Amino acid sequence: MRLVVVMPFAMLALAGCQREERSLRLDPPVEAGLDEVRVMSNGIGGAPPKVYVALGRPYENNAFDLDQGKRLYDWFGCTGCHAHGGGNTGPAFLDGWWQYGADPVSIFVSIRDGRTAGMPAFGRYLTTEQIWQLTGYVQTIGAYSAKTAAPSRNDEMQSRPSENRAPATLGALQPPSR
Amino acid sequence: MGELHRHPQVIRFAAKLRGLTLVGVLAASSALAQSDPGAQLSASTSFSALDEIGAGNVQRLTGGPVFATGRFGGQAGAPSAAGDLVYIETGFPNAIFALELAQASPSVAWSYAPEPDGRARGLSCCGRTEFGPVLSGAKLYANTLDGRTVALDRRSGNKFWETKLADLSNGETLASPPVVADGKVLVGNAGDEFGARGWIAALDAESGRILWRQFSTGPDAEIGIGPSFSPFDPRDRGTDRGVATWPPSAWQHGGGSVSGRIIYDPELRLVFHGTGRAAPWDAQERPGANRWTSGLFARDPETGQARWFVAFGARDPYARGGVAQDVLLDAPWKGSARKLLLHPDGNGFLYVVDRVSGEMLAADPFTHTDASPEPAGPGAVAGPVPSPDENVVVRDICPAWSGATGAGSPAFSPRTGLLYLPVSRLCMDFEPRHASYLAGTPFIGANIKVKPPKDGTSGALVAWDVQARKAAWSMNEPFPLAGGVLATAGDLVLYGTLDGMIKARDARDGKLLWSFAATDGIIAQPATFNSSNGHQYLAVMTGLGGGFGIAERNMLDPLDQSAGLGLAAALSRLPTLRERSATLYLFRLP
Amino acid sequence: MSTLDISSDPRDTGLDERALARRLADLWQTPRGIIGTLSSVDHKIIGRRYIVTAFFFLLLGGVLALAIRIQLAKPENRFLAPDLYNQVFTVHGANMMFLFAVPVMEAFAVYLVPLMIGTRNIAFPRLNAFSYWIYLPGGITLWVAFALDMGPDVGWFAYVPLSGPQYGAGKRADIWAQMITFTEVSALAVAVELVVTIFKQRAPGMSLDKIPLFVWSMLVTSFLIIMAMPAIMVASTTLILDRLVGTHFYNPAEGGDVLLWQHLFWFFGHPEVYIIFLPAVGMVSTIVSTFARRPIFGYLPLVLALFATGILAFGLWVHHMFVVGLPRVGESFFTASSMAIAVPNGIQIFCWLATLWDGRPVFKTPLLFVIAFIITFVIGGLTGVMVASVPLDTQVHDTYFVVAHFHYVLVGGAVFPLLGAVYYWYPKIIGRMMSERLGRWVAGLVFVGFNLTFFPMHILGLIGMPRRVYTYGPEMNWGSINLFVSLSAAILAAGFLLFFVDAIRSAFSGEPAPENPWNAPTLEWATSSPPPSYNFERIPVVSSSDPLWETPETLPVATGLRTDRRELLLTSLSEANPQARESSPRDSIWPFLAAIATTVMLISSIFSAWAVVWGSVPIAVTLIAWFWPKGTPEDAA
Amino acid sequence: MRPRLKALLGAACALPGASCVGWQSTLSPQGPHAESLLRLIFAFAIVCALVWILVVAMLAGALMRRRRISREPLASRPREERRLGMLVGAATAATVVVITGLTVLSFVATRGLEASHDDALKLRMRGYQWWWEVTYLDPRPDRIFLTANEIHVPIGRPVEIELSAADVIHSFWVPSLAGKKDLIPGRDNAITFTATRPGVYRGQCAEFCGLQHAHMAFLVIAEPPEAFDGWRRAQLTDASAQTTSEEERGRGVFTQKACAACHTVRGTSASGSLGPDLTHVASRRYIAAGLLESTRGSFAAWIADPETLKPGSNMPNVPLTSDDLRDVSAFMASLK
Repeated sequence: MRLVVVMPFAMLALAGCQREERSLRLDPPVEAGLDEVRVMSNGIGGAPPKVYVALGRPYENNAFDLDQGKRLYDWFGCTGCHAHGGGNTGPAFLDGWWQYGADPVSIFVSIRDGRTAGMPAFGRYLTTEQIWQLTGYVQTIGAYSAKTAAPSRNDEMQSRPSENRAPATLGALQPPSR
Repeated sequence: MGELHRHPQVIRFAAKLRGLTLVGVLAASSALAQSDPGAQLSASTSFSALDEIGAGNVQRLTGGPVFATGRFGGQAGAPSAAGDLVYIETGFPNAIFALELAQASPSVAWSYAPEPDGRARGLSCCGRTEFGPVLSGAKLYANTLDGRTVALDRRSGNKFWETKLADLSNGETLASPPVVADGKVLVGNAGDEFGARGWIAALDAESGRILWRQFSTGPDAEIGIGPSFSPFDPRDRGTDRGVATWPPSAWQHGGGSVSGRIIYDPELRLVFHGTGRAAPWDAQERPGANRWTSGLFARDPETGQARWFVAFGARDPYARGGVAQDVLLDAPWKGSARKLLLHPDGNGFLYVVDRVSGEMLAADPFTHTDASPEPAGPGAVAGPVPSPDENVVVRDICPAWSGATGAGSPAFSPRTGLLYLPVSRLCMDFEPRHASYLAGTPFIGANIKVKPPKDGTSGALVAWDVQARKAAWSMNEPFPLAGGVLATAGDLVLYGTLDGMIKARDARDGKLLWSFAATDGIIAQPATFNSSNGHQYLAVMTGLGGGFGIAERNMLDPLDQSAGLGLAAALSRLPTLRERSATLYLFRLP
Repeated sequence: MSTLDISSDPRDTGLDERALARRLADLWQTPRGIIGTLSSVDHKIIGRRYIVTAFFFLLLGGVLALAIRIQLAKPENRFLAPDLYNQVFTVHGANMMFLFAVPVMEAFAVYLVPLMIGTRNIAFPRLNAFSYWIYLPGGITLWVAFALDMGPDVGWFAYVPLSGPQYGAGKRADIWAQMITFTEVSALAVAVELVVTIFKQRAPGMSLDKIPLFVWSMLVTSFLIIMAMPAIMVASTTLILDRLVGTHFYNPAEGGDVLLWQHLFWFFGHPEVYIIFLPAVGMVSTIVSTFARRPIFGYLPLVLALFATGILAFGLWVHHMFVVGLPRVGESFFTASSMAIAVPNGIQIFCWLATLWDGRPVFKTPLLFVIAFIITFVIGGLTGVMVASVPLDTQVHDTYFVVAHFHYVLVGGAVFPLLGAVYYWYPKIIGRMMSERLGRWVAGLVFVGFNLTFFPMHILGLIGMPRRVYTYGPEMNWGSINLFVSLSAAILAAGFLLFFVDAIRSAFSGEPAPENPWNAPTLEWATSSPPPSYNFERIPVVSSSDPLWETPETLPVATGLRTDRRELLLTSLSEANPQARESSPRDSIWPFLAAIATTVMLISSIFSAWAVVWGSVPIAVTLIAWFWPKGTPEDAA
Repeated sequence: MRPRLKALLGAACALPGASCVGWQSTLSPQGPHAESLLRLIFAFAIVCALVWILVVAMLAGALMRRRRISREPLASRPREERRLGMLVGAATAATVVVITGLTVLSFVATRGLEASHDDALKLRMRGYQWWWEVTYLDPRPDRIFLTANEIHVPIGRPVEIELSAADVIHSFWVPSLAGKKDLIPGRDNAITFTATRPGVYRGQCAEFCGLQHAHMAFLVIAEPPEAFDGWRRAQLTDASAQTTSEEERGRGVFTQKACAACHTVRGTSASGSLGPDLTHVASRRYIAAGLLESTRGSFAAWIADPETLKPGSNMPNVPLTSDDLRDVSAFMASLK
């Protein structure tokens, strides 16, 4: 009978391991490896770095990294162009209809190298790990899937529902009606 | 009624009005007015002397869409007409079309595609983006968003010269049309949302050579402040105020761009231009008076040296800037004839300035506003202007950052003595946030939710009696008036709305005389001209965009109430676009 | 049930001792087997489980304390990384407060109060079982989370915004908040049971002035719990709402206030100290009286002091917030009230001293712990007076001075009496004596080790060492004192280790205990050691606050209770005159299952707010089954 | 007071290893606030020590005194009881008196600490995880400047510090100068103190603020007014010019790499404000909020691997070649 008590915790353990770990320092070779994305020639989509896959895609699944990403989003002025996901001069993320794809590699490349339609390149300003953290966070703004690990809201004026409240918009893969 | 003179570049009207004699109205510096008899519009007063279409016959107007540009960007520039050609410059990518009106449906005489740098699109923010084109002699001048000024042959579209002025990597763009003044082309930059220092530059009209460039922040030498500078407000005298009123180094990314229209007064040989908001919007990060942002300069067009400066609103804690469109007027003021400059500011005050001395004569609120004008103004509220603390939300501030007016030009009719102001009645919640400067990225520092007023009417057309210093009448509109207003000698006030209505009101009492539903929102000022067949045309460009139309254009998600700096949610009731191309509408009497 | 002969007289009046004992045993015995074990509603079995579990958590928390001491033993030590250190000290604090100190005190009460007031079981015995089954998973949650590197890292006080949605990444703070919910529910359940038990189930004749002091202290404590716990319940719930649902209780930008958290937390947090300390006062009073061989001096002042402390406990939470910049008038009020609480505590100390002065002390281990308690607790109380002064507190707040202070209060003031209580009641609970020789060693090692460990921390605080730092630089001159402290901690640890060894060893090989080994005066010693499942064959009748001294040979009893169903005697509130016979519920598995369902709901709600909705269905099912009439004689009442 | 205070200090120092000349110690006050607080601490400590000795003496007496006869536990002796009652009553009364005295003492001390100063030096300190941003306020905005983790104050002049928090709650504490005060998001606090003697006093965040709570220190450097004015003038200037080609290259690295995104060095294009202002970083004694002394070696070590030295710090490990690292540390060390 005790087993019944222990089982949920054991299952929780399996789910919990990855999502809570806090890696505060990446070894330089790992970080260098994380930069090696193989992008399709049109700049959209591609294969993530081998290291990233080997690590278990931490930047999409780890709550701490997602939170770090959220802080970077604020610190580096992302809100200036994309607001809190609703967009401004830059496109909206909330609707989930993304010009350059919503896979992590595309987002990573968009942040690192910029896009010709106005997105500046941030590769100069951020380390590879920071770009990955930002990538993971930006992905959560979109409506593609609800995650078990989600960043939460900021202690600031709220302009939209928090990311941890499941997909923002339904029918995410349809372009906005207008 | 009036007679249009080609030279000198002055139009004079005389009118008797309620026992009051207007000495005259001066319309300066309009490339259209000064250079071409076919263009009967004064850029300074937005008043057309044409009167074929009038209050009595406006209901009979017929017409509709005649030319789709195929460009999706917001269309803020009005068409210009000269001879039998009508010129249009679209929003980004700033294509220029010359249309022949001779046939039933216009045909393209020539077009010019500047192929601007796509990065500029990310830098187009917040304010008005209007490009021109501007006609002067045989040339047509235009700015492109990516920072170039080009001079084309008006007839053939061949390029004479092209000069790169703005540095995109600093966030600078060009978002307003050039102005031709005395053989020079004057260009101001945009980009204070990116921390770009404002500047105004003069190019040689023939060669495109840069003659001078003066900044809005920094040491006197870079601002053009020298011995000839004498501001009326004693606090603005002294050396290097553009440095001393900022924390160390903050002026280097202090904004104050010259993104409004520049006006040239050939009689006084002065150039007037507003300076934009200080950067960042979070006022706590820039303690001090932040000269010379959010104000108005008068400069000598020869050297760019400043003559005087007036500040609008102290500290500008809510980022309303000072680049709204001015109107030049020669009128009696308190009994004596004066050369006036009317500046309806984004903060909701109408400033009356003596444009010779820079003395602020009056500051009157023309709509609901929480702002206080710069304490130097007569009757102004003195006292400290609190700047909100970082991370503290200040609620229900009116007007919103987008300004009580300023997105479109006002019009002044000498026949009525009224100034027609396109007004936005939006308010906002504002939370200053720490902003870190990264060249070429937004330097705003605020969370903003914009909201319509309680009664839901976000806009208004206010007819302001300049002499009586109060509104003669005011008509509420469901949406902010983002496009300019045109007043004509036919006693009409014409304007387009964000939801695509073209409206004509009686200039005297505001009664709606005629309206037409276009298939797209309008942010451009209507234009009117006589075509070669001698008939008066009314021309309107549709194409929703700019600050108010950004939600539609960029497909923003109003679920995020801060999208589009708050405007997306505030204007979420705007009808969705039916037409995705900026289109020219033409109307005439049958 | 079937073994009972129902046809015969159901009353116990006519039965002889032997037949009565057999009938009662059949009636009250916990069934065998795993289901029976999980179904038990016997307050003694549950109390014992509670005590063992709480001491197990003490052991775990102690290990963390040692880890902290190893990390701090030398400057710039790298034994614990900062992230782990923060989890360690948070889990240490939360564990000791929520999983050890409060439950262990309630556990003793669950075991002892029904015995001390002469009744057969606690009121609401199934709720009692539920409270244990909800307490255990709460503790397991915390420790499993800690083992998964998911332990809370925000301090046991979990101040927002650090624990709030923006800075408390992941589920760590949610684990903390939900662990609070578990312990809240369990503590509130026990508090309610105790209040009702004490008010309504006292032996005939046990009027208010004859209630044993431990029972009085538990009554006051229970009221404190009932009044303080809602504050933390509101706090932890609002925190979870902020974190999970997106409310803005603590978001200043949307009109929330981070200080609201501190007010709510300390409105609970300060009475919490007294929730831990007041039972210890009761234990000390009991032990002092027994070993001084005279009734406690100043029974009435002691009871009044308990009440005064309980009331004042709610008037001084702000002294935890003297440096947050509150209005001066408010601070002055809380200074005065914090100082004032020294008066009832002083009265208690003086009464115990007077009892010892006038009595004939027998120096057994429990009394040694009481002596250690008085010496150390007075230091803690006096440093408490120091930190009650606003200006003084601005220098020592959040430094090791405060660490020293509250360990003196909590360990000196509660754990020492608790250890004494274990030595004192062990024979009653287990039926065997603990070793007197080892007991003296334990008392000595713990006393010396404790003082050597914690007294120097006062100095550390005064020379500038803040709390909750995972390391410090060699240039700070704190190294040698910290090393001394860490070495002393080893002595303290040795003392506790010896205690655990003694407790476990004695359970198997201790000398069998007689009914009343200490010649103590209270009713729990009037039955066998350990007591039978029905506690007393016949309900005792008392006429004194020290009944076993008053009538050592022949305790009068009341008869007339039925023997075909579990029956208790209800008495009046003040005079304890018999009022009614009341049935007491039978064993049931449903409290256990309800606790499991509640646990699943609470844990899942950390991950999704919808779990509250869906998780309440199984809870409702188990509760319905729990309360469904079973047609037993107990249902007839 | 002073000689007795010294003696007590001596007594405290006799404890194993205790150092009383610490630069972050309530026991070595360097200003009137801290001095009056120390007097208060000693007053309380003495009273409390006396009370404790009394209680323990009574306890010892109670336990060890000779007893006359053994007797039954319930033997009634009203006279004894009455005597004990009077004793307990007297002790309680004494407690009330002592407590009242201490309360009054505390109130008096509180009042003494409150005084408004018009000529105070005004600063603003903003707590970040995990460093301190210091703003020297001035009515003239161009005389406002930022520094980090180190404040200079003139001796003899009151210093008024506005306290605010950028993220979580922190607490400002310089034990040698004054008691502590929390920095709370959404609230404005202030603290005033005066330093009377020149010296370097250490302060530290005293409210748990996350991973690197332990490494969130700052220095208060009290110096004569002339020296302070000189320092202030120096801080207002832009960063000094680089003299060697190594420093020159280092500036290039600093402004081109990620450094410039978060840090400002006035006089260069680096204008980020997410991390401390580094315009005069080499003039500060420590870097990384009291973690390392600011030598060129420390700069190199810190830039090379901040996450090992201060795990969780928001300063990332920026990949740099060893040449770049050498140059940029030379540049940092040149920012006097």
